[in-house]
Amino acid sequence: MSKKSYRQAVNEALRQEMERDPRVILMGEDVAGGTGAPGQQDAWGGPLGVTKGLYTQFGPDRILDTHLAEISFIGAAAGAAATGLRPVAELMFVDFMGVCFDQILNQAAKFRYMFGGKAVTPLVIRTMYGGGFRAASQHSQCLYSLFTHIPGLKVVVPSNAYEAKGLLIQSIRDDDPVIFFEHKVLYDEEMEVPDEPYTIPFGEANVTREGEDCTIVALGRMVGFANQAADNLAKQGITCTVVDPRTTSPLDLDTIIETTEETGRLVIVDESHPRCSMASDIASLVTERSFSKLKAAPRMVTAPHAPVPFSPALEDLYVPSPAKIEAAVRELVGQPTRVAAE
Amino acid sequence: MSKKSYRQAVNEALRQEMERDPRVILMGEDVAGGTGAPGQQDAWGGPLGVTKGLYTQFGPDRILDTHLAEISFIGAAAGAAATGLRPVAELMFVDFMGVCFDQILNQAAKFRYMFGGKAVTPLVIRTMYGGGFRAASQHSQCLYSLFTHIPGLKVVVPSNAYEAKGLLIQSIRDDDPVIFFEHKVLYDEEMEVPDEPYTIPFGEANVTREGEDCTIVALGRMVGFANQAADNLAKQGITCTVVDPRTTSPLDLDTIIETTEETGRLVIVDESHPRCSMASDIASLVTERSFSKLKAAPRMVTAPHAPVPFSPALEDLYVPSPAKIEAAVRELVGQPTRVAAE
Amino acid sequence: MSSALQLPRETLLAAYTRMRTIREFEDRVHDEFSAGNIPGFVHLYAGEEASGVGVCMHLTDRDAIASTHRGHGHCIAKGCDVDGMMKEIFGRKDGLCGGKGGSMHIADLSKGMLGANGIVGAGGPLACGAALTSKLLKTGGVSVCFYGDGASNQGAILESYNLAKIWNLPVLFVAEDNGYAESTASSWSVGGSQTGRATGFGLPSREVDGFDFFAVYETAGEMIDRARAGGGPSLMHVRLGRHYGHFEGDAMTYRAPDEIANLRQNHDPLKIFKQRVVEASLISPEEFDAVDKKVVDDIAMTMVNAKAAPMPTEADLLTDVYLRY
Amino acid sequence: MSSALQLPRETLLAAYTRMRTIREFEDRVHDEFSAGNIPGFVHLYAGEEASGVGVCMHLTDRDAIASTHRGHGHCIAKGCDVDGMMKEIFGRKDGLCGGKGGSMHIADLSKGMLGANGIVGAGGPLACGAALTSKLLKTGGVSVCFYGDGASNQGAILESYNLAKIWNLPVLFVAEDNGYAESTASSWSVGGSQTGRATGFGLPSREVDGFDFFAVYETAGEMIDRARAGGGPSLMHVRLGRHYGHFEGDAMTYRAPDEIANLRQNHDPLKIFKQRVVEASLISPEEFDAVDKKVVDDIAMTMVNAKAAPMPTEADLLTDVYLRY
Ligand SMILES: Cc1ncc(C[n+]2csc(CCOP(=O)(O)OP(=O)(O)O)c2C)c(N)n1
Ligand SMILES: Cc1ncc(C[n+]2csc(CCOP(=O)(O)OP(=O)(O)O)c2C)c(N)n1
Ligand SMILES: [Mg+2]
Ligand SMILES: [Mg+2]
Repeated sequence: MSKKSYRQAVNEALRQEMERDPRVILMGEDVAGGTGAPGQQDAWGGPLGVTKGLYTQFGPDRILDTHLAEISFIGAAAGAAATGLRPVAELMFVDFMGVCFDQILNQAAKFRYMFGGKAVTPLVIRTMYGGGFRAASQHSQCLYSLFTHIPGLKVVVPSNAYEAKGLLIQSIRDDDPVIFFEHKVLYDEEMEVPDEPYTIPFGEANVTREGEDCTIVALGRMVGFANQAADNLAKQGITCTVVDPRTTSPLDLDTIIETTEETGRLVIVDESHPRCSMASDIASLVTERSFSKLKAAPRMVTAPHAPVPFSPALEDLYVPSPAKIEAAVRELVGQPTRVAAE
Repeated sequence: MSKKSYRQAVNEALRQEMERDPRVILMGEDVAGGTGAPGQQDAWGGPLGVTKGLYTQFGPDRILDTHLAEISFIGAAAGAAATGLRPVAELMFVDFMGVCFDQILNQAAKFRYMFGGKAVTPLVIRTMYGGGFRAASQHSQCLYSLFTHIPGLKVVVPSNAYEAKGLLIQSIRDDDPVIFFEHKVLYDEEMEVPDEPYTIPFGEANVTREGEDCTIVALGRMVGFANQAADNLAKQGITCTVVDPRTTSPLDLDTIIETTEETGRLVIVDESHPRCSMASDIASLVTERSFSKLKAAPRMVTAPHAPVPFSPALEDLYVPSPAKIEAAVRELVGQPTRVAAE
Repeated sequence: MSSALQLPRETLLAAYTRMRTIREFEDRVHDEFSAGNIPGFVHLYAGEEASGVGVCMHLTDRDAIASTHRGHGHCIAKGCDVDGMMKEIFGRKDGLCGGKGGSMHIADLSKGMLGANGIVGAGGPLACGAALTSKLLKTGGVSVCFYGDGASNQGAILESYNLAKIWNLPVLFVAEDNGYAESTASSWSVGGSQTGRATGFGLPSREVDGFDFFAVYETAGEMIDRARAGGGPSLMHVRLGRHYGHFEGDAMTYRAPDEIANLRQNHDPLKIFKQRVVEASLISPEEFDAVDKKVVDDIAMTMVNAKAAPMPTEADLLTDVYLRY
Repeated sequence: MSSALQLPRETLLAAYTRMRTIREFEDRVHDEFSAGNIPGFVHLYAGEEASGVGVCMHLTDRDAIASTHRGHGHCIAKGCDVDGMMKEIFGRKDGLCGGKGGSMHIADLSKGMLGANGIVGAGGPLACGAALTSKLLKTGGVSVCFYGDGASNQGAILESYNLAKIWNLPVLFVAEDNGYAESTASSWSVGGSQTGRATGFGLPSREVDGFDFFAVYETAGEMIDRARAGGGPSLMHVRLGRHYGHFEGDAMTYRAPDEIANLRQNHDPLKIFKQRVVEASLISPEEFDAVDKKVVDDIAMTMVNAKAAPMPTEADLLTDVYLRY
């Protein structure tokens, strides 16, 4: 056990799995960095340094810098996965999915079904998502809802360093295609993380707070915000259960249902756009199963139906905040906040 | 007024708008057909003959066969729209979105916001969707939920020939990017359609049946199924209101809310996969606004979380049917169907 | 042609049998589709047999191929079970893909057949991936990417040229140019040339006569050998022609009036093969007739079996989405 | 170089002023970023000025350019308002995009600037689209697609070569090869060659020295003239170098130790321009100094204005998503 950042946790998961299984390889743009260049090799480790050092340890046969062309290298990862390797491909920002989505949507995700169960595609796509980095409309999206919609994919959204390590190791060992979402704003956040490898199973939510008045389900970076909100509310006498689903596909609906039925109230915090989102997904599924146990309609706290703005002044209003979560809970339990003091 | 198929209605909408506005052009793979070939020109009109005849009338400057490369021609349509043309681009099957999604997701949809309101992008992307054609996993998807998630796009899902003509004319006249979904199984369905041009506004749902026991919201081809189910149920004394939202973005939530509050019950019929779908979207939005007026939780009738199978024996079980809609309504109103006789 | 004489008799017979099997398979599927017995989109390979077979004669199960929507010929050439294929096309439970894939998704990974593909161009990256596996796991395998003239304009294919080049992957790109992408002529839609593009990306390339099995066989052999020896990717531009429409149901008004008759009469790869080999006195016309007859009988039986086979049931609908969920 | 002598003095001064403006703009943005005053991803064009300016000197507002993540230089070269740009980079309400776009999305459609772009390669199709508009509406306009060596491997760019070719669109593809895509060397990542690829797609092409304004200017001029006259697309491979990292914050350990010093000393397009023009006695050193001084003052003022400008507010958050919804 030692203090590790989310970045280090991801790096360590990759390293340990590569040590364990020689079929695990890593590929992506500048995941090593410096290929063909006159200076240092292993020069980047990705734009935010997450994979730095792996090239030095594992060399060019296992840490593969690619050309800047996602269709072909993401598709090659799918093809390699279907033929015996266990590739971890880095789609730098999930916003770039539009460039190579076919290889995920129609190839990797569907091999197994289309081929009558004969394909095994142990592919992991690691990708950065989320707002707060002042990276503007094309480098700040969440988009996990789009992947969650697609049968055949598993979707993982780790909320902190501990979760990231365990879930990434699980993703690499999993035999189905997995999209692994890393929140770029979390990379520097540190916490105690075991040094040895461990896995966190898919489809098992984590309850981070227990309370009686309201259940808050939050995803990724929003889990920390939900915890903050819950802690604040607790001081005001409102106690919340906070649930981190960890994976959106599969989704641990049972835990969400159970905790929601206990409190009778549900707030869902989803950093993405509201329409056809994880927020609406969870709200509808819970309502379908727990209607009679609900004291009020599930509330959805999401980003608005607008692209992510660049200006910090706007982005801070755009991304859901602990204050907004708090306000939603207070309203739900019947203690409306006065003027939202953002 | 005369009897027209859905195919003819789409063709007529295109023809009339091209006659009205010289900036409207059509582009896509084989939308004319025969380009460069030794035989007949205007040989195809798309794989299902929808645009046939337009080339003969408007010629090669306005009906443009493209190469088989969607990134570039869908992107070119976006670029042309931003600079003064009003292109209607055909993305043959919506399943191919994965190949060119970036030009929609990050370019056309975001120009206006990213550029601070200075871009106008009157682009229409026509595309075929849906099951029932025995076209298997890569030619049968719905995927409108993915587009509905994206701010900046408008999404149109016409349910019959009349709707198709009016909504397509509206789409072409609209100044925002529009994704227009044509259900391939509906092309041969005929009904009375006005000969003159007309528009159907976006965001205004159509109520196709009025009843007292349950509201059914259905999309695209599912509207016909919902009507059938409603008619059948009416014979058994259960009356339903059927709502066709016509557009999923914008969504006429008011009409859905209003009719749902009248009946107190809601069934949503969405041909797509269930997760992060239009079904979950509508269910969650209605619950949020009408919780206290609901007699039961909204029920979602969707395809399963699986790719679309090829075998007719499986596909018929896969796509939502009038019988399944009926069963859902009966259960909701408290008259469970015995063994579902599919 | 000298190469015809150099191949062992059994190889010649095997090649002919595969080509003949493809032809008969496709002709019968055509009949059944026309009779309304096969649903969906079906794209036939008849007329293009020399390409798939000329290439795949160099491959074994450790080698992989990525195919297209027009995949039946590649499947047969790569050794997929013909009975299982026909059942798949009829959507039967014991089809090669359990009836879930159909004509456009026939695959058999155990044979190195990575799948027909409904997405034009998608096979390029997949072939690179399989080649990466061969390279890193040192299996000695080579990957072949079959794709059409239309596909040759897709980003997926063009990017794959470069990826294969800079990663020095054992890939052979086979551009099967049948003159059309649906109804659009390749003479119009393909700027520059296939071989010129290959050169632009640093790939050796050659254009070959796709009606001539031996031309395909020879060039593919050289290129596959080079790839297997670590010499990297190359590209073969095969000119050929399809006997049927783009898909079944295509009226083909975009083709010249005499085009198909001419193809069938003067450019039939099977006829040309037979003629060459008979002229070289390597195999007698009677032996060919015997193959023909056997293939006809086999495919007839295949058809009977396929039609009699059971459909999948509700129990099959939701299996195979994941290994575990 | 003879062409230097052929250009009118005002043109030379205008070109230099634009290049100098870009350099000063980027150097100051670099300082401000380093001081923590600018958030987000910022990619600087310093060192590459001769390309953007050498091309855009041939263009007017009816012509369109598609730019990249490294877009400041293209924007200035195409005539975007420099004050508005700086405010945009600072996320201010009266930035060119209302603060919603930032460095990677500066656009001004009224100037034919189709936008910087955060998606590498995405400009190719957009440039084709703008060219289609010019062609069909007969505006006489030409489109230029600027993109990097990394982008030259993207499907979006490669497909665009073909679309421009077969539709005979007035497009100039300008491959700005600064040797790196992030930290990856173009000598490794680009199989074949830019000009060879162009040939493969049937496009005329030429490689030019991107440190030499006159070389860029001349070649671009020919290619733009050809496009304008209906002669179709071509490709210019410009070799150049960036003075800063891939983005601000890049430690650049992948570069050779003396690389940037050498670039700045021996391959600075501004120095080279000045030297040529002074040697030809067309413009005096004092005149250049005056330009330099004015630009420094102007950008300083721009910076003051940007920092003083108001931020957008909640009222701006949800506007501009649609025209009407
Ligand atoms: C990405 C994508 N775009 C369009 C299609 C529709 N489509 C299927 S086959 C085809 C033509 C293919 O032409 P070519 O590559 O020459 O192969 P051929 O059919 O001639 O064998 C088209 C346009 C598709 N399946 N996938
Ligand atoms: C589709 C896509 N993939 C990856 C990136 C991340 N990225 C931004 S710039 C860049 C390198 C671009 O290199 P090049 O095209 O040579 O342009 P340069 O930065 O050298 O000007 C990369 C990989 C991106 N923005 N878009
Ligand atoms: Mg073809
Ligand atoms: Mg570069």
